[in-house]
Amino acid sequence: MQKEIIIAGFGGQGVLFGGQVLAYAAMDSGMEVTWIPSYGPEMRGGTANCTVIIADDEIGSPLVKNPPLAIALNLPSFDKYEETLATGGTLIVNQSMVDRGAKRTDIHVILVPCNEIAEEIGDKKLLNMVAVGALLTALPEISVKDVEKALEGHLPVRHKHLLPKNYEALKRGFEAAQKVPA
Amino acid sequence: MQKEIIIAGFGGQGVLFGGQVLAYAAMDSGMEVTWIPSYGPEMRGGTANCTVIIADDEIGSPLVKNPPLAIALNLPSFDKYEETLATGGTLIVNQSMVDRGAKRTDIHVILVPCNEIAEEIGDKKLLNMVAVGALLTALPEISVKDVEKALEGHLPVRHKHLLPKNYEALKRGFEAAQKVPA
Amino acid sequence: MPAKGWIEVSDTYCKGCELCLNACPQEVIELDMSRLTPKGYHPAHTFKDGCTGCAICALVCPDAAITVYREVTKAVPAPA
Amino acid sequence: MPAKGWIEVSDTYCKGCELCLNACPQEVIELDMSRLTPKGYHPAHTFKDGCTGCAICALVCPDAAITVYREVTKAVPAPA
Amino acid sequence: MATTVSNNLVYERPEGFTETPTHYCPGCTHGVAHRLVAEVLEEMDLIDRTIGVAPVGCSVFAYNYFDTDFVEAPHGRAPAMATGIKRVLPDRIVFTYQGDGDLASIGMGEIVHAAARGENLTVIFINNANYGMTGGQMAPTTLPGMKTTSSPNGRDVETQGFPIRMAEMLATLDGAGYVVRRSLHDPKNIRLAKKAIRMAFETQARGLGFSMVELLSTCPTNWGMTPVNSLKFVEEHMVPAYPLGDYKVAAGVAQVKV
Amino acid sequence: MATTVSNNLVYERPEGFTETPTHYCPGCTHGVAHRLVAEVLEEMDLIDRTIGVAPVGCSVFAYNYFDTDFVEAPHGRAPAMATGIKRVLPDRIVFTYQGDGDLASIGMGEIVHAAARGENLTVIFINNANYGMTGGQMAPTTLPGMKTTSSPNGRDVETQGFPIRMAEMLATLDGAGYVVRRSLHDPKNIRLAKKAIRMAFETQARGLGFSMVELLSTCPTNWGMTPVNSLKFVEEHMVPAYPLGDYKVAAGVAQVKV
Amino acid sequence: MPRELWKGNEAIAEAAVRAGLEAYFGYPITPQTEVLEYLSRRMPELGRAFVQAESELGAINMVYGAACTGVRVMSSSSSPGVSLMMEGISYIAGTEIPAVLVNVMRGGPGLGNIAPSQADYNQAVHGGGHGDYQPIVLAPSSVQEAIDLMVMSFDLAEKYRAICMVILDGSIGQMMEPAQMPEMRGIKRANWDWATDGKMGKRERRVLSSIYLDPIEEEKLNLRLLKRWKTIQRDEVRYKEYYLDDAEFVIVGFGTAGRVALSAVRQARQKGIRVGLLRPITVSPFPSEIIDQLAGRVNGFLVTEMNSGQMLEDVRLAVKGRVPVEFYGRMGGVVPFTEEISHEIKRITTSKLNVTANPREEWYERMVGMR
Amino acid sequence: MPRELWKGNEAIAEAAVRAGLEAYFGYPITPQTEVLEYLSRRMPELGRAFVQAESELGAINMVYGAACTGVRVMSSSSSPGVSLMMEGISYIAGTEIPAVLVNVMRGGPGLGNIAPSQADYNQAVHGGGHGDYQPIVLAPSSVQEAIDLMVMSFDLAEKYRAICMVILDGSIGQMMEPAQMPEMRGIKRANWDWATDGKMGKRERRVLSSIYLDPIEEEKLNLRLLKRWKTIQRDEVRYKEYYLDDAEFVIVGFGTAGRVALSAVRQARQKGIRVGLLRPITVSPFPSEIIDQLAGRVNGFLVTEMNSGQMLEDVRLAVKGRVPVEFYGRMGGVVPFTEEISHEIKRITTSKLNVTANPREEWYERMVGMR
Ligand SMILES: Cc1ncc(C[n+]2csc(CCOP(=O)(O)OP(=O)(O)O)c2C)c(N)n1
Ligand SMILES: Cc1ncc(C[n+]2csc(CCOP(=O)(O)OP(=O)(O)O)c2C)c(N)n1
Ligand code: SF4
Ligand code: SF4
Ligand code: SF4
Ligand code: SF4
Repeated sequence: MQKEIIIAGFGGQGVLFGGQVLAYAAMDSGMEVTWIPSYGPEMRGGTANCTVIIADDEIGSPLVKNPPLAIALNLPSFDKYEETLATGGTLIVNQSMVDRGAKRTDIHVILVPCNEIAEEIGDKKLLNMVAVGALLTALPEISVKDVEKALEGHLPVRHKHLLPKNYEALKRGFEAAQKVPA
Repeated sequence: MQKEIIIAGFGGQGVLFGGQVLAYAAMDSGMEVTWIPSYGPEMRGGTANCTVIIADDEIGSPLVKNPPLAIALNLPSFDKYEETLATGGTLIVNQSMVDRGAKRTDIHVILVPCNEIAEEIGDKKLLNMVAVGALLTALPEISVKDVEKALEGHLPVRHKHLLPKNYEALKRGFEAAQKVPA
Repeated sequence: MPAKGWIEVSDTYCKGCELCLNACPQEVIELDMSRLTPKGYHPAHTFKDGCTGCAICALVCPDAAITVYREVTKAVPAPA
Repeated sequence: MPAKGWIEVSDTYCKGCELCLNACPQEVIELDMSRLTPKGYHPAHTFKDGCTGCAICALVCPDAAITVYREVTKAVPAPA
Repeated sequence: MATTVSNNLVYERPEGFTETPTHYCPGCTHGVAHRLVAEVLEEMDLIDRTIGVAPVGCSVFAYNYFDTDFVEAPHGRAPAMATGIKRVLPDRIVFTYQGDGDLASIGMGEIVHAAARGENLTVIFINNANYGMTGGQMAPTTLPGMKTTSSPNGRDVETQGFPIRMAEMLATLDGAGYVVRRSLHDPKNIRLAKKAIRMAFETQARGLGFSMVELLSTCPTNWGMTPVNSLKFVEEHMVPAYPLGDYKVAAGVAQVKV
Repeated sequence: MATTVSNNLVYERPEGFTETPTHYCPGCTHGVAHRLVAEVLEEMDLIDRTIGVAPVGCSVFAYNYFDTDFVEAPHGRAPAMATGIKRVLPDRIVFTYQGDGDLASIGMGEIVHAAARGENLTVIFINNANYGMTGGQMAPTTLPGMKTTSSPNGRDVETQGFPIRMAEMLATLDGAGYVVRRSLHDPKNIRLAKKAIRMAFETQARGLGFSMVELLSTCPTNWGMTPVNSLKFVEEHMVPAYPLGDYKVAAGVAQVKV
Repeated sequence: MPRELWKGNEAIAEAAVRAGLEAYFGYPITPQTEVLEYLSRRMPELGRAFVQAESELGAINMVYGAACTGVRVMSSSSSPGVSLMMEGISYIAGTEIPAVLVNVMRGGPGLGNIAPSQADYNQAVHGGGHGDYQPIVLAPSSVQEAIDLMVMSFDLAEKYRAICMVILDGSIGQMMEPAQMPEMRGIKRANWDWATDGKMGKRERRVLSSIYLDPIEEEKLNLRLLKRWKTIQRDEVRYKEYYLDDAEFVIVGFGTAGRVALSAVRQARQKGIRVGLLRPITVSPFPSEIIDQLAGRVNGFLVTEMNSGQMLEDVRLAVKGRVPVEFYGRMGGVVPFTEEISHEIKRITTSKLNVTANPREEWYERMVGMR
Repeated sequence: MPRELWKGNEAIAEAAVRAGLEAYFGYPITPQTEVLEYLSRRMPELGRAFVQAESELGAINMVYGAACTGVRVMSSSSSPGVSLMMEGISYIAGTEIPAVLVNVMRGGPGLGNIAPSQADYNQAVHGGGHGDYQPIVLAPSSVQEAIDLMVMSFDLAEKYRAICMVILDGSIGQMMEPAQMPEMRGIKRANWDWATDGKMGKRERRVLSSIYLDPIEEEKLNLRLLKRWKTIQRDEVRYKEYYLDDAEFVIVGFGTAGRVALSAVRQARQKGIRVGLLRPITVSPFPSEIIDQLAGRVNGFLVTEMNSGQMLEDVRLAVKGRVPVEFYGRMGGVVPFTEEISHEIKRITTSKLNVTANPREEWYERMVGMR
């Protein structure tokens, strides 16, 4: 088994941490995993993205051209990854930041209003966790529980008090994604 | 034709210039020539030497292991080059600075009291020219005249007034060498 | 009566750093929270009268985003 | 009566630079033109009496070639 | 008695600039320094014969913003490159624009010797007490106790050394014609900074030797402060550690009136 | 009344030295500087825990003459090498011995930063106004108008720059504990030089930071003078250009009595 | 030790600490800076030496000095910074002392960019400094391997009194992977018979230098270095083989290029194409012997690098024209995608290859053709 | 022009002046110092720029700056000093501007000594700086050739907007030979369309830099450099042949090693041994093609260098294992005598050679055997 995931958005939307949480969850459940950020030019301001690969065997290329799974937290990322996503793949899109629906029909585009949900929960910052939760509907190898454990294990102590809200964000994202007719 | 000459002695005995004069003479008479000094470690204080090669064709190695011709202006150089001189070669030795005669019998060792002769002429510094003059007896390719012309042509202007004495030094050296039974 | 002036803030250059509002002696500049520049910043603008065209905002602006004008009033004799 | 002293100049180290003779207040040092050191220098030596053992030569010697001694005279009571 | 009303342009973007918006973080006073240089070049009508030398640092892209020829130097070597240019084109105006890591750390040898040789160059030296471009590491100019990504517990002078005051140090060199320190933290000081930059270019234009203007500047991003608070930090902490003033004004330069 | 006569040894070659005769030209005061360092190390009983750092220059073979551990640095980098040694062996005594090409030209960055960091090192800096080892080229310290093999018409300050006064320059740095200039041209000054070298090592032994003694020295060979005339040249031309004195004596150091 | 998620740069920093690193001297440069930043916190908290040097030139000479005392010391940088270390590296080699260096390579030449690259291979392997010397060069392709090689680098450097350089392309420095740290080794100072750490009343004085004024003496040093190198070539060559047993074609790639190649090889295997991968772990000493053997039995090689074909020449030297050696490289910070290598595998396994052609020039033509 | 007796170092200095050198930046170092000393007098007397830089690092960046204005500029140094130029060299290559450099090589590694050496071949030819770039490298073997190549170096550098480095072993810098100087070319400033010499009201602004933040753009630069390199390889290879027509064995050597080989070849010819000499004049681009051809018809090669076998690998790459390639080198500043090469010629022409053996290792064994 090997699955590639790209998470993309503006800097500040928690793109990199979102990916790390998945990486931790995969590692804790004994899988191989790689996490690699886009660094350099794009770093300051602009968009950020990271690629997470999970597998049960030694991982080769840490980058992927046509990922089967992706999260687009803003419009530029939606445009970019709707194009490159592998046929049959699933793209989680942050509905709150895009003003259009899917163009391609050979992939599953799941629109989730991450900002709104996060604000309902009471912490704008958690939009990345909402998206991750949504992604899990297309990633059976990792359960919501796994991610919760990962958060518990790896969230910096000073943020531990935020755990419950993180759990809720995951749950709400997962549910929202399920509701969407595939 | 190719002939290799090594001139050796203490720094200050005019070793390098002695070699250059031969090089100029060879060049002016249309031959190929190389002049290469020992540089570096030996430079400060200690002994100096240079290798002059004259030939009528492109010259290969600028250095030589067993020269057919050499001038030794002091004892260490006498010791060194009596050993390495090629069989049948000629070694001009500055008698004024050595306290022994030749050991090898398969080479011509010509002892010339260069210091004394130079002092007789009235310029200690000219001992190198005396030795060069002596060497010419074994170097038919270059005549005393050639060397005189070379001196005339290449001696720095401020030293031009020394030309006559230089000529004399050459002559006296040449004669002294001829007197020595070969 | 104080000189009257006004400023134009370029959307291309303004990064909403707030240095101009901090420097403006008349305190007539604020960020326009209702708009985003193409680069995604809330640009500065004058939100009330009182700009004297002193150009201090332009002096402190790191992005040379501000153009400053001043109205000049000249007396002319009334026609006979 | 001035202190009496003398120096030893090492042939291994002396380079005949003349700094000691230049510095010697008693002017009792010169180069020994009759001798050459193994390195071919004329070494310094005292050529007349008068060395007080002030060690100024040693102080200026770049090659630490000079050892300086001074004679110390003590009065002792004559035997009864 | 009637009045007519006409409009005067009081200030607009200097011609010394290209159209390109800078890549600097919002509120970074690198931008102010750029603007002042552009204004001075315009006022002295030097744009056409100026060649700039960009450093490696946040101002690595300075060449995109000034409407003059530009070259981009290896980290710290701008004064050497500028020397090469000026020696073959003595009638051109050559300036370097360098950060404190570039000039005071890796480039120490080049700046000191350019000054000692009295190279007829102008140096704009941005002292923001840290390495901005690489993410806020300690610079030779970082204040004692100041936290940076390479002095996580605050700069410990015992093990990490003391701040270097470049203007004071270069002022000891006979080749230096005009060496001063100014700050960019408020309108008054910005005006003084511009005057100094003008003087520096006048020094070069008149062939009076090496000129450098050290400018106390902000790095809101790596200081982790708002641009406005960064200005306060400069005023309250940097100015006391780096006193503003003229450290070397050679006789010839003193006579220049601007 | 009778007298007994006994002999006292007044002076002998210091134990800090090995047996090896130096390779320096006759009368070169590099030798005096060496001797003073050796005497001080002996008097302070430091020979056993001292590690010296030789430069590239005529003193490249310094490691042959001192009876201590020694390393040989790339040209100009001795202060960096010394920093590396001292940081891992803080209880050792580490000193560099550098010429003016080594320290003031190619090694400018390293010496300034070692001083700025307040590295607990001692630097013996030989200022002989030229590059001795390579045959007498111009150094940053060459006097204006002085002829060298790379300033054949005499150093032209307009194109070849002005002399750098290292002691004055390094004294501007807070990390510097003891920075002075002395001369080796006569007995009195040699005594003062030794005192200063003693103070420099005391500074290090007490952990009071960076110490440097700049010594005006001769180069008879490349100056083309006799050793004696070279001393006169130092007195008449170098001392005026490089005033002797204490340029930085940190509070802690001032209290040290030797 | 449990598996933790480590970022490459921080992993090698911690690995060095656990291997007994006593002093770090460095200067910030992307994409290596995290090594310096990590150690700026970690070293002082262990009471070990950390100095942010004034420059890479300062850093390498601080390393040189500290290394002379016999302790474990390192510096790290990225391409332009490493170029500034060339004089110092040559001195360290000529002084025969151990030192560990890390180069997290970025796009070049010049200032270039900060994207991942392998274009400093020649500089590292074939001697960017002056004179005859050869450093040991290790090229990890994962965070775990970077940790293991980092630890090994200190042992190798000490064993051979040589420079050991670990070269990572930027992506390995920036990526996170699960990895296990070794136990903390702690400081144990071997007392070397060469270290200049002060006589301390225990021994004769020692001198460390790279001067041999007499050419004959210098030549003896050169021969000494060559002697060590022969042992290193015999004992220290490391590489990893993938699917080589029945391979008809062999891909050779190190670091990230090797990883990407692995993905392509797997895909090819699924299609039944008999291709294997040889991933050099030590690029110096270079695994010439195994390549020599393979050349005897396979139909061809494909060298893939993130440069214009530097290791390629070492492969060709080993193959000696017996079978075709093809090349595929991306430059300037571009990381190839698996698809690109797969495409190359298809090409070499289906088209008729020319043994005599120059692989670099053929590749160049394809590259410009692409555009 | 009459033949004059010129010392190598002064000859290249004067040759550069006659080729229109407008600015020299350098730092003293033996055995190159005479170049700097000569120009410190000559350049000012012609009203041209001479600066004794604070260091080689300063010098190379002054060259970089002056080169950006499009004038003819150079620096010269020797091994350790050249190592300090590696960052600058990489920047200049990445900026695509012409610059001329001279390396009068000495014994290394490290401080080593000042005797003649060829041990910086790899550094010069295979890129001592970071990133992918290739300088043109010329290796004269006589004073006259040094003069001619010095003049040519400026033309080549400008023609290809590349670095042209002239490498001399110390003996060529120190020796005197009769030679002819070219006519004085005088200064004529080509107005290049890339030079940053100030707009002066005549044109749009220009920028020169080596940054390409976007890897794809950097890769385009790399391809541009490769394109030029292909032309250079096609048009600029230079070498000299001696007695090759009927040769059964070919000696390959450059610079002084090549001269010494010539003497040995002559001696061998007198004995009727059919051996010839190929003396590369451009070591980069390397004369691989002629070697490739020769490999098709001769019985073997002997590479001789004043290093541990650096050019050797380039010869082996061209020979591709078809015939034996043997090696003889002296290191650390030792210049081989004719007798040594003659002895090697005897060995290779009389003993059975092994195609598969590694010439460097065989040579090493013979060297240590000798002692
Ligand atoms: C030789 C070399 N070393 C290190 C770097 C990495 N680097 C780029 S910018 C920089 C420091 C910039 O700081 P500063 O000069 O203070 O300018 P700022 O970014 O603060 O304006 C460093 C270390 C480099 N590019 N080259
Ligand atoms: C990198 C490098 N550049 C240049 C040299 C050549 N070099 C050796 S010593 C020296 C200068 C020595 O002068 P100084 O430091 O004043 O010491 P002195 O010989 O006068 O005592 C130079 C330039 C070198 N060895 N290494
Ligand atoms: S100072 Fe300039 S950039 Fe900042 S908010 Fe005002 S106008 Fe915008
Ligand atoms: S000072 Fe020393 S070296 Fe010089 S002459 Fe006197 S004893 Fe000899
Ligand atoms: S990082 Fe700092 S110095 Fe750089 S642009 Fe941003 S604020 Fe300015
Ligand atoms: S060259 Fe000068 S400095 Fe060097 S040893 Fe001789 S006199 Fe002393």
